[in-house]
Formats: sequence, structure tokens, C-alpha cells
Amino acid sequence: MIQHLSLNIEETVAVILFGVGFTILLLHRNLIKKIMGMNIMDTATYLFLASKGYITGRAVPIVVDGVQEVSAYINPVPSGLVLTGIVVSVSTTALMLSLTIRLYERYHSLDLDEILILAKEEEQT
Amino acid sequence: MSEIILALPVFFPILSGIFMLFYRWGKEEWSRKRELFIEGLVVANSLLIVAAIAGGADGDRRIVLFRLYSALTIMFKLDPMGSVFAGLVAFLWPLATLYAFEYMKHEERKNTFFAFYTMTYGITMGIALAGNLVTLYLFYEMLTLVTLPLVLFPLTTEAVRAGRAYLYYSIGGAAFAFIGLVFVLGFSAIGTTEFIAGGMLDVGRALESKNVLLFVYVLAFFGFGVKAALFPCYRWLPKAAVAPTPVTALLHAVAVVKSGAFAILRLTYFSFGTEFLRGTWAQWVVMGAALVTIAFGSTMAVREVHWKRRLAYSTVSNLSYILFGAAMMTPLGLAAALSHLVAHAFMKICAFFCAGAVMHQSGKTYIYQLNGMGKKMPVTFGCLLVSSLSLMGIPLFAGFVSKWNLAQAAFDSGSGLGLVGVAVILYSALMTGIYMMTVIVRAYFPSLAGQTEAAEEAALPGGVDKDDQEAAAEVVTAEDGLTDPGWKMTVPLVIFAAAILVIGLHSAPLISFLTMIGGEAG
Amino acid sequence: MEGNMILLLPMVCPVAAGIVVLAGKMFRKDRKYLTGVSVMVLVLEFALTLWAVMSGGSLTMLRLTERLTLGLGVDEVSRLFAVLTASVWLLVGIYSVAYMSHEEEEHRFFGYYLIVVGVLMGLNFSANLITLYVFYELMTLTSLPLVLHERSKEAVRAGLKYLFYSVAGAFLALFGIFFLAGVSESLTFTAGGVLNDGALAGKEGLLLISAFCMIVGFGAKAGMFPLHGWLPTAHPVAPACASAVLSGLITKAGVLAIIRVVYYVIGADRLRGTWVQNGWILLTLLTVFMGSMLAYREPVMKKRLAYSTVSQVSYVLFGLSMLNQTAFVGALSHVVFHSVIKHALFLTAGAVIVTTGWTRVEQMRGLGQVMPKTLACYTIAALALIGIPPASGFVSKWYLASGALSSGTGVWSWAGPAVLLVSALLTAGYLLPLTIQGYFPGHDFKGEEIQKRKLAGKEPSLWMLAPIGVLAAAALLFGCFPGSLISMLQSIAASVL
Amino acid sequence: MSFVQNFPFFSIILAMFSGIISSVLSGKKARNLSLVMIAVTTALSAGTLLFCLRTGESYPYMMGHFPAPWGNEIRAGILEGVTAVFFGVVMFLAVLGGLDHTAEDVEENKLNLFYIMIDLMLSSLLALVYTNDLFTAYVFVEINTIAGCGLIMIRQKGRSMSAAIRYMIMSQLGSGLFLIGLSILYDITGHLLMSPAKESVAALAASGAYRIPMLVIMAVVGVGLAIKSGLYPFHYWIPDTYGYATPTASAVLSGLVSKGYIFLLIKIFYRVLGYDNLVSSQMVNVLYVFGITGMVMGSLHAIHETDTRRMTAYSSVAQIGYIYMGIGLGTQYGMVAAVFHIFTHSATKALLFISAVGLYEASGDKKDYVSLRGAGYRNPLAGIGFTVGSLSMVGFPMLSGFISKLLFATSALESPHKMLPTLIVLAVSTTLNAVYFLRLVITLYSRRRPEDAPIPEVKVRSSWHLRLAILCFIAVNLVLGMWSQPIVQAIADGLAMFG
Repeated sequence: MIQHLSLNIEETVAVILFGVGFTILLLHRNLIKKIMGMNIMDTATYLFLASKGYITGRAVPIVVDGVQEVSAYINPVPSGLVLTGIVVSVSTTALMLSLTIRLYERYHSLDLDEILILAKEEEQT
Repeated sequence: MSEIILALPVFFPILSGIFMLFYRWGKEEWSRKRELFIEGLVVANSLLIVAAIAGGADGDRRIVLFRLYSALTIMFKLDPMGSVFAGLVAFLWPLATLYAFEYMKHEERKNTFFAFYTMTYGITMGIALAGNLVTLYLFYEMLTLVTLPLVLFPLTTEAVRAGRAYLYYSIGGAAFAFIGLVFVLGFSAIGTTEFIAGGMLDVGRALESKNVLLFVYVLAFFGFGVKAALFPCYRWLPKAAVAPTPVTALLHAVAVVKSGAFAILRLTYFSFGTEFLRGTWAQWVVMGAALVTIAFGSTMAVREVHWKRRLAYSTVSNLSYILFGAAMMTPLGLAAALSHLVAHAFMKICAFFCAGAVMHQSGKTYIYQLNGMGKKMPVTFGCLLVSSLSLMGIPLFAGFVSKWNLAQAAFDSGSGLGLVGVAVILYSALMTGIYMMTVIVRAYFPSLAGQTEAAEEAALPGGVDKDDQEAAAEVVTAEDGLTDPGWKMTVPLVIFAAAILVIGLHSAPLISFLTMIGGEAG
Repeated sequence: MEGNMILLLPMVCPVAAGIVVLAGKMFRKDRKYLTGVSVMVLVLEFALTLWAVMSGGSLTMLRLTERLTLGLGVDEVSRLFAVLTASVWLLVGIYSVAYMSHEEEEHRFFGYYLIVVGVLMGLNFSANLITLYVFYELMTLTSLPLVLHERSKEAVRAGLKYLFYSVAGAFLALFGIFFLAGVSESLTFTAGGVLNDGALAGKEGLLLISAFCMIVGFGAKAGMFPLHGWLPTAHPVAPACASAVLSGLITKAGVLAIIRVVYYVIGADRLRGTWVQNGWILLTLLTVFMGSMLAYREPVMKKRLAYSTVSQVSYVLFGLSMLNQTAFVGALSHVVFHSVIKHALFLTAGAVIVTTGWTRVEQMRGLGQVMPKTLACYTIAALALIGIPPASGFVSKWYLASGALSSGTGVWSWAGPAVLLVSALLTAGYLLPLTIQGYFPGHDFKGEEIQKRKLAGKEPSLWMLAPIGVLAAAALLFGCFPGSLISMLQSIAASVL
Repeated sequence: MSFVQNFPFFSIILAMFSGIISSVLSGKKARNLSLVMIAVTTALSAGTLLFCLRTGESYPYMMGHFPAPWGNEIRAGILEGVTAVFFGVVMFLAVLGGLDHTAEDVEENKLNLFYIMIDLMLSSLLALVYTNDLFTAYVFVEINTIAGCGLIMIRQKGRSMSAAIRYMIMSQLGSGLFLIGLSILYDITGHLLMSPAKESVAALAASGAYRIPMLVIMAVVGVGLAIKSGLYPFHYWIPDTYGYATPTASAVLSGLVSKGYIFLLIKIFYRVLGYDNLVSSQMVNVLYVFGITGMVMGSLHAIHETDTRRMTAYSSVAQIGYIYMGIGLGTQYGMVAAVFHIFTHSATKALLFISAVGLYEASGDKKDYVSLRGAGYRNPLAGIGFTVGSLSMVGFPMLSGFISKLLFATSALESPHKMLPTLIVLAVSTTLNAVYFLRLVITLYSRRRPEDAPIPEVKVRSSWHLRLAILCFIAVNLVLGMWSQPIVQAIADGLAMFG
């Protein structure tokens, strides 16, 4: 079991990081920490994806001084996917941060449960 | 072309009901012209049904309206059993509508009332003429929907609570009956859920998963049993006594509860089939429940002080006579069940109409307020006497005929529970004697020291709940201004009483017709 | 409606007359007109009954279903009961003309009085079990107004109790009828039983149960043990003439029903020696003993007579339960004698209440000075009931005892007569004190109340005294010349057993 | 390659562009553009549906002439066509119905942002329906989530903002799981396109290799999409989201968005993981259990709610439980019932939310029971709409709810040991539905009590958009209820060639 883990170290680290990010996002009450947890989770996934494309002993898939055949480079597709992934994470993080700012202006608190209670009282009045 | 006559009596009242809902007549809220229109409409529909039945009710005339889903079609079929229920409802409805005109004179929103009242007529006809279980289920659900506004009519908080209880019980019951429908579709030998005398289950497949099917049959029995006020779910019927009398009389004594019993008869004899069910544990569970309801209903009726609630409990008990007959799973059992269905319809509607007449004239709804009304309202209490004697099962009246058939069927079926059933029926007849005759004796021979005793009886615990207390305070014997109600109320009453007597004295043709149905479907 | 129409008359005429009396306005106002019409109808009823009894034959009135018919028929038993009913009803009718002047709403009393006699005639003449059951139920309903005539609180309560006990008994019997209908073609009464053994093959146990249910059910009307509770409360509450008829004749309807069921439908030999017979004997003896014990300790005169009815009617049932010829003769003769005697006793009690207002026995000291002639008739009737030889009671008790001894029912054959004797002693105990106190009030009795109210020698009017006299004379004459009655009864017994 | 075949591509891109263009337009113009665009895309989808019906099989459509492993692919079949048409119709009517309310709730200058979100929502839904590539599906899932969050928070009320943030958090959890699932799948199969992935998965399943990773993929993808569609244990964000968004938003979110994810889940089950090894891996039973509990618990929560909007939201949780129970039955027929219920529920739920708008208008914009008493008389059409919606939800014959209940019941017959629990829970949950829905219907038609707050008993005529939307929704409901046979047949054929 151990040599499996040691063999593909990147995947294990990615999954552990994913777990950490997931629990932070789920359990923490502070909004900023939740967003940080989300980012940890996403980066972990992208680490996992990027490591999939890596082939030992091959170069980065950037064409330099005319080398053309495929076998010289690692598999570019996962890194492509990671790019789109990063775009997606950035946009969601931006949205959540703007929402957090808006909520902070209104309720002067970052604690999600507190915000919910304040919102409920505000609606009653 | 002649098959259209089967669909007409169902949709004609429904469409005219909807028409009445939306079409505002002239300026004034209610006129004799509209009453004539409604009565004419209802009588026309009854004639239509009689014509349809006269044109041969041997079961091969059918009309397929449209295909709901692959194997499920909405289909009407006129077979002998359907014609019995249809004929009964056709005979009662015009008279009940006539009665309702007089009764609803002082109420407002009469238009909506009569619209829904007529629509219920069409839907009950739909149940009677349904050719397969899906159509029956469809109209069974629509019946709940259409009768709900009638129960809610007074719109007091009590009526809303009663309406809500009625709705939850009915929808809940229908949901469980739906399981029965699905299994009948799944295991049917002919692919559709059409009613075939003697059952249409594909016996080969049915016998493998026999226990599951029996369990489903019991579920469907209790599902439809909700409307037939079977024991565990009967509470909505006494609560619905708060509705106006034409509603409680016609719906909760004849149309709604009888549809529940009719659906169970169809389910037992025409879908599952008696060979499959006879002698199984399902039959004992079902018959046990019916017997418990018979005993329970009549015992509760004796304790009830509010007159219409007492009659409602009596309906709970009497309906389970029909279910007891059905649970016997023999041709004679079906004939006895149908004979009680017919007899009880007349008896109970006559009793409820008397209660309604008294409420209409004097506003009194409690039994201890009826002192000495017998002499002042001779016709009403005369009919009440006839219906009470018949309910008790005194010979020469319709009640005795159905009890006689039930007992013969029970002895003929030879099952131990059948004999216990006869004993329970006689116990319940005794209870009926108690709760009906106390009303009659109090009306005709009120004890001279009436006032003190009535007030003290009103204060008895349990029987009278909170908002009845202040009603009990102003107890007075019948004031002198009391007379019989107008002809629109007394004529139906007298006709029903006469019908009870006719069935009691000359029941041979009816019973032979019913035995023929039983024999064919048994 | 085929058959002899005359049978219909004794039933229809009084019922129609009763309804006319109830509905008619003029009967409310004019008392003389009311009583005249009533007595005339009773006389007519007596004549019609005699005519119907003479003409005999049978009549099917109505065909309920193909096997159920309402039919009337005449045989010896119905002749006996019909004549007894008609004659006693006429006498009590005459008596009540005077008695009812002290009550209000007389038209209602006489109306129902006439209807009940019509229904009783129907019951006597009924030819099958269904007709019997129909009239049995109708009799309960129509006799109810007689019980709650006074409309006092206890009267209504007693009336309801009477109704519910009788209806409970009727439904118990109905269970038996349902069963019997299943095992026989038509339930018409034929001496010696009408059930066909083929259908009875597997159901003996059920037959016994239904037989026992019918005996106990119909026994309710005859005041037999389990369902006798209504009798002591209902009778005293009713007016004297009504309670006389209730005790004397309506209880006999229960007896007739049991005779019909046991001897004419099920057949005596099917029940001989079974647990049903033993249970029945036990119940009757229990009632006999209990009735006379309670009567002995009862201070109110009418209640005492009601308890006495409970025990005396159980004499008859005991005779029937022996299922042998002599006991059967004793039982039927006791039906006649007890009916005559009980009417006399109740009518005297009514007379005493009317003239002096005394209801309790100890109040009635020195009655001999107030109404010697009435008390004399009372004494004759009392002696007859106790069973002193010249009077009729002795004859029936003699046959009952000898029947019991020869009935071969093991321990009952001697225990029965013993209980009868003890009960006869008790009967003397609760009937004779009135006579003794009446005639010999003892020397310290000053009778100041009688002088103060000038009651001495105030006999009741002739309308009341005549029927009591006739009844007392009949009680005595039947004892002296029982020949014709006994021979007729022996012929019935022979045919049935 | 007839011209009709690239209609799916056109509809997605058209929706995307109209979203981009309306960013520069004013509120009114953006609205009209959006309505026109929805109508056009629905027509295009109808075109594809007819084409597929005629040819009778589904066809892959290469995007930009690059063959499979590199270029992207959409696949259109009968099932996709029917779903696309249905989503278009419901979206159009929802937007039309909520028109005036959106104008009130959203400030003037932000109105066009609302319609951008609507257009993006539609394009992502269509993409989810048509896409044949997993990573494209992930991207459009994210677009959908952001658009949905935008729709919720556009109302700028405190409660809707907090609801938006909670929605965002829960959705991110779901998308995170979905993404990690995709990566593991890519890791062991090397393909992201669904059809080649299916062969490799089948080969793996046959050889028995990677059994644990396959289980992890199924679990993670299943739970991820379950969270996003609001299945029972992960449903906490639903009451706030549907309760406090604008009527159009809540209709679209509850009716379409959660259905889009379920459709994607079904596509992955069929087209990637293979239905049979899904059944063998007991994942189906897990969904079945969640579905059953969802059906009952959703209704129980709804009974305790006093605010009618939150009550309808909880009923969505119950209905989604129905769909997952259908999938969990594990039979072909169960899947047909589940898909049919997707249509029934989206139509009925949208009808309920839109007709509720009419009722709130008639009772001073208050949403609790007491103020709604007698609203049925004040706004008759909204009253009738809500009654028809509730009756269909309860499974009243002649309405769509009855047919889906019937399909569920008959499909339950096939799976022997799941038969009785399904039917019992079906009956119990129908009764519970009846309790809270018809209780509200009764209050709509009962007389105002003296102690209630005085509300003018005057008849309110809501705008023609709302009335038209309600009528069309009722018509859709009746069509699904009365002529369900062709639709069910189309779904069955679509599922047959879906794999």
C-alpha cells in the first residue's frame, strides 16, 4: 500500500489537499476562510489534473528551436484543462468575494450563521 | 349511437354545474325560474339513466371515451350492479334537490351550492357506470374534490376543520387504493383493468406472489374503506355533520359513502375475484375490520347527543354491514350487501331529512331539545318513526329485508366469523333501537318534568363539547309556533318513507334481481 | 290474500278503531262518547274472535319473499289464547272505563289499548315464525305508550327500559330465527317440529345455541331470569288496568312464542335431555324462587304483584321445560288460571288506589271496613293463586308437580316440585297479609283515618267491581269444573309430544 | 449533414451571444431580446427533435471540424430534443410570467443584468442537455451556478444575498466533487469525450481493473450532482434560495436548474459509466434510499412551514426525491418514469410559483397563510392556477402528476424487493402532499375571519403576461396529463438510443 502512495506522490498530496479544502469550505463559519478553503480545493484538483499529463523525462510542451515530434513533449491536454479550471475558479472566487463585501457592508459581520440570523430579523421588522 | 347515452348522464350534470357556476342569471340572486331549471335538469338526467338501464343492462354496452395511458382507458359500461347503484342515485337525487331548495331558502351563495350539488350527481353516476378500475378511481378522486366545497359551505372555522379532515382522509385513502389499482393493472389477465364478473386476475402469476397481492388487496380495501368510513379512518364522517343537511343527507348517507362501499364491491367481486380471496387471511382481516366498525359505530351513536352526529355514527356502522356482506365473498354475500346498500340509502336519507326539517323549522340540533315535537310536526316525525323502525330491523320494513339477507348469507357461508358477524349485527340493531327510539319516545311522549331532566342531561360530561354548552343553556320544550315544513320538504320525506315500506313489504323482485347479480359475479 | 278472510277481522277492527280514537278530535273532549265506543269495540272484538275461532282455516296475508310469508292460522293453542285474550281484554276494558276517570289523556290510553289487542290477536293466530316475530315486535312498540301513560320521569325511564329489554330479547330470538330459516323450507307451525334433518346434519350444536337464544329471547317478555329486569319497574308505573293487562296477557305472548318455537318448530324430542333443557329448567326455577322471594319483601302493592307475575309465569315455563304431556297440560292450564287471577289482583289493587289512594300494604290496615266486597274477591283470587284445592291454582299446580315427577329429567324431577311448593308458601306469605290485615286489623286498630275520611263502606263503582267479581268467580269455577279445559289441553299435548 | 443538424449548436451559441449583447442594451430591450431568443432557441430545439424523430437515431455533431479526440462534440437525440423543447417552453413562460415582478424587484439600471443571467442560464442548460464532452459539461455547470447565483442576489434584499452566498457555497462543494470525479475518470480512461470513455470504462469493467476508482468516481460524481440538484440530505440551501429570489428566478431555479443537473447525471450514468455496472455497484440503491427519505422528509418539512414560498420550496425537495427514487429503481421503466417526472415537476412547480405571484399581489404582498385567506376570490385565475398546480402535485387524475405517479408505481412492479416500500412511500407522500398543498387551497377559498388583518375585498386583475403564463402552464399540465402517451413513448425511445 505504501509503495503505491510513494509511486504517485502527487495524486496523494492532491487528494489530501482536496479533503482539507472541502472541509474548510463546509465547516468554517467565517466567509473569507470558506473562500480560501474553496481555492485550496480547486488548486488541489488542478494539481491532480496537471500531474496526470506529466511523463518523466520529457520537456514542457512549448515549441523551442524547432523540435516538432510528439514524443519530446509531455501530454498538453490536462494542462489545457487546468487553464480553463483556473479561469472558472477565479470567476467564482470573485463572485463570492463581492457577495461577502456586500454582506459585510450590510451586516458588519463575516460569520455566516450570524448573517443569517440578522437577515431573518431584518426581514421581520 | 346508443352508447352515447351511457356517457351523457355523467357529463350532462357536470357541464351544467360548471355552467351554473359561471353564468350569473338576472340581477336577483335566486329565483324560482332557476330552481325550476335545476330541478328540470336533474329530473331529465334521471330519466336519461332510467332510459339507459331500460335499454338493457347486461354489461355488453360500453363506450370508450379516451385513452389516458397505454393500457388505461376511461370507459363506461352498464352492467347489472352498476345499474342498481345508478338507479338508486337517479331516484334519490331529484327529491334531494327539491328538499335542498326549501332548506337553503335563507342561506346565501346558493348558486355555488347548487352548482357543486349537481356536479356531484354527474360524478356519482360516473362511479356507478365506470367500466374499469381506472375510471372508477378517476371519478372517486373527483368526488372528493367536488364535495369539498359542499362540506365547506358554512365557512365557519368548524366547517373548515371538517372539510380539511374530510380531504386528508379521502386523499390518503385514495393514495392507498391507487396501489390496488396498480397491482390490478400489473397482474390482470386481459391487460386492462376492466371489470369482469368473478375477477380478472391472471391466476397463474397471481398465485406466485399470493401474499403480496393479498396485502395489496387489504391496503386497497382500507383505502376505499376510508370513504366507506371503515373503523380506523371514520372520524371525518361525524365531523362532516356540520355541513347543511342536504349535503350530509345525500352525500354522507348516500352518494359519497356508498361510492366507497360500491368501489370495494367492484374491487372484491370484479377485479380481484372471490376465488382468489376466499378463505385467505385477507378475508378475515377485512371482515374483522367491518365487524369492529359495526359494533363501534353504533356504540358511539348511543353516546352522541348532537342529532346529526348520532346519525353520522349510525351511517358508519350501517356501511360496514355492506362491507361485511362484501367480505363474505359469496354470491349471496354480494346480493345481501347490495340489498343493504339500497335499503340503507332510503332509511338514512329519510332520517337525515327529518333531522334537517326539524333544524330548518326550529333550529334545534340536540336530542334533548326535541321534547314534545312529535305532535307538532306529525308528518316529519311519522317518517322518522318509519325510518327508525326500519333501521332497527323491525319486520315489514326495508331494514329487516337486508338484515335477513345478510344473516342468510352468513349462515350459508358457514364461516365461524360469519356467525359472529350475525351476532354483531344483532347487537348493533339493539344499539340502533336505543339511539333511534330515545329520539322517538322523547318526541312523542316527553316526560312532563321535561325541562329539568333535559338541562341535567345536557350537562352530562363527554357527550357535549365546549361550544355546545351554551346551546344547552337555553333548553325549552318545542314552542307552539312549530309546524311541519313546506311541501318541498315533506313530499320527499313521505316518498322515502313509502319506499321503505314498499321494499319492506314487497322485496321479492328486488332481491331476486340482486341474487341474479350475486350469482353471476360470486 | 288467499284463504279465510274472517281471520283478519279480529286483528284489523280493533287496530282501526284504535287509530280512529287516537286521531279523532271529538274523542278528546267527550269522555262518555270515548268510553262508550271503546267498550262497544271490545264487545265486537270478543264476538269476532269467537267467530274466527269457530270458522278456523288459514290465510296468507302477504308474500314478503318467495319463502317468507305473513300468514294466519287457527289451531287449538291459538284458539285457547285468542279466547282468553278477548274475554279478559273485555273485562279490563270495562274496569278501565271507571278507573281512567282519575287519569288525564284517556283517549290516548284507550286508543293504544284497542291497538294492542288487535296486535295480540294477530300474534295468537300467526301461522309461521316470521308472522309471530312481526306481531311480537309490533306488540312491544304498541304497548310502550301504555307503560309510559303517566309521562312522569320514572314512567318514561321505565318505558324505555321495557322497550330495550324486549327489543334485546327479540333480536336474540331473531338470531335463532335466522338459523332456523336456513334449515327448514317454510317455518309454518306444525305440531312436533318442521325442521328437515338433512339440512340439520352438521349443525346440531348451532341448533341448540339458537334454540337457547330463542328461549331466553322470548323469555324476556315472560320475565324469565336473565332479561326480567324491566318487569318490576315497568308494571307498577303503568295505570292499574294497563299493568293488569301487561302482567296477565302480554307476558303470555312470550309464553306462546316459546311454545310455538319449542313444540311447533324445533320439536320437543330434539331438545329432550340436552343442555338446553337443563339450562332452561334451571332458569325457570331460579326465576320462580327469586320472584316470590322479592315479592315477599316488597312493600308497594303493585310492585309486589309484578314480582309475583315474574314467578308465576316461570311456573308455566317450568312446566313447558319438562317436555312431557302432563307438565304441558299443567303449564297451559296455569297460563289460563294465572291470567285470570293476576287480572283480578291488579284490578283490586287499582280499585284500592282509586278509592283510598293507599299504595303500600301496611297502609291498607282495616281495608275490610272500607271495601269488604272487593277484598272478598281479592281473597278468593289470592287463594286460587296459592293453590288451595277448590280454586283453579291447585289444578294447574297438581298437573305441574305430577308432570315434573314423571318427566324423568333426573335431579330436576324432584327439585322442581320442591321449589314450586316453597314458592307456593311464599305466595301465601305475600298475598294473604292484605286479607288478614283487612278483615281483622286487631283490637288496637282505631281506624281514625277511615273515620276522618269517611271511607267506611265506600266500595268502588259497579263498573270496577263487576269485572273483579267475574274474574274471582272464574278463578273459583275453573278450579271446580276444570274437566272441559283439561281434556282440550290433553288433546293438544298428545298432538305435540 | 443536413442544415437542421447544426441547430443544437446554433441554439447554444445564440443564447450565449444574446447574453453578451444584452449587457450593452437597456433593461426593456434586453428583456425583449431575451424573450425573442428563448422563443427562437425553443423553435430550433423543436426542429432538432423533429429531425431526430424522423431519422429515429441520435447523431454526434463535431464542433469546428476537428475530429473527436481533439475537437469538441455535441450529441442530439430524441431525448435531448424533448428536454430542450420542454426547458425552452418552461423558461419562456417563467420569464413572461414574472415580467412585472422582476421590473419591480430589480432597479432600473440592473434590469439588463438580470436578462444576461437568464440568457446564460438558458445556454448552459442547453449545453448540459446536448454536450457529449465531460469537461465542457463541467464548464457549463459552473456557468450555470454563477448565473443562478446572480439571479438570486439580483433582488438586493438581505435574505436573498445570504441565500445567494449559501447557494454558492453548496454549489461549489458539488462542483468540486464533480471536477475531482472527472479528473479521476480522465486519469483511468484517458478520455473526456463520453463515447470513447464509455468503451474504455466497459473494457475496464470487463477486465475488473480499477474497481475501487470506478466506485469512487460513481460516488463522487453522484453525490456532487445530487448536492447541486438538492437531493434530501443536501437540501439546506433550497428553502432560502427558492423562497427569497424573484418569482421568475425561483421558477427557473426550481423548475429547470436542478433538472439540468439530474439530466447530466442520467447522461453520465448512461453514456459514460454504463447503466448495468452502475446497477451492479449498488450505487443505484444508495440513490433509491436518498430518494425515498427525500420524498417523505421533504413533505414533513413543508407541513411545518407557514411561509407559502418556503413551503413550495420544500415540496421541490420532495419531488426531487421522487426523481431520484425513479432512477434508484434500477429498471429501464423506472428511468422513463424519472425523466417524465422531470417534465411534470418543472411544469407544475413553475405554475405554482407563478400563480403564487398573482395571489401575493391580491393579498398585499404578504406570503403567510393568514393573509392569503380568501385570495382565491380576489384573484380568480391565480387561484385556479394554484389549485390545478396543487392537484397535479397531489396526483389528481387527468393531470400530469397522476401519470408520473402511475409510471412510478408500474415501474416499481418490476423490481420485486423494492416494490412494496416504493408503493407505500408513494402513498404516504401523496397524502403528505395533500395535507400541505390542499390545506393552502382551502385557505385560499375560505372566508376571511374577523380577527384577520383587513385586506380590501376587491378583485385584482394581474397583468396580461401573468395571466397568459398561468393559462399556458395549465395547458402544459393538461397536455402532459391527458396525452402523455406520445411523450412517454418519445422518452422511452430516446433512452433506448441514449447510451
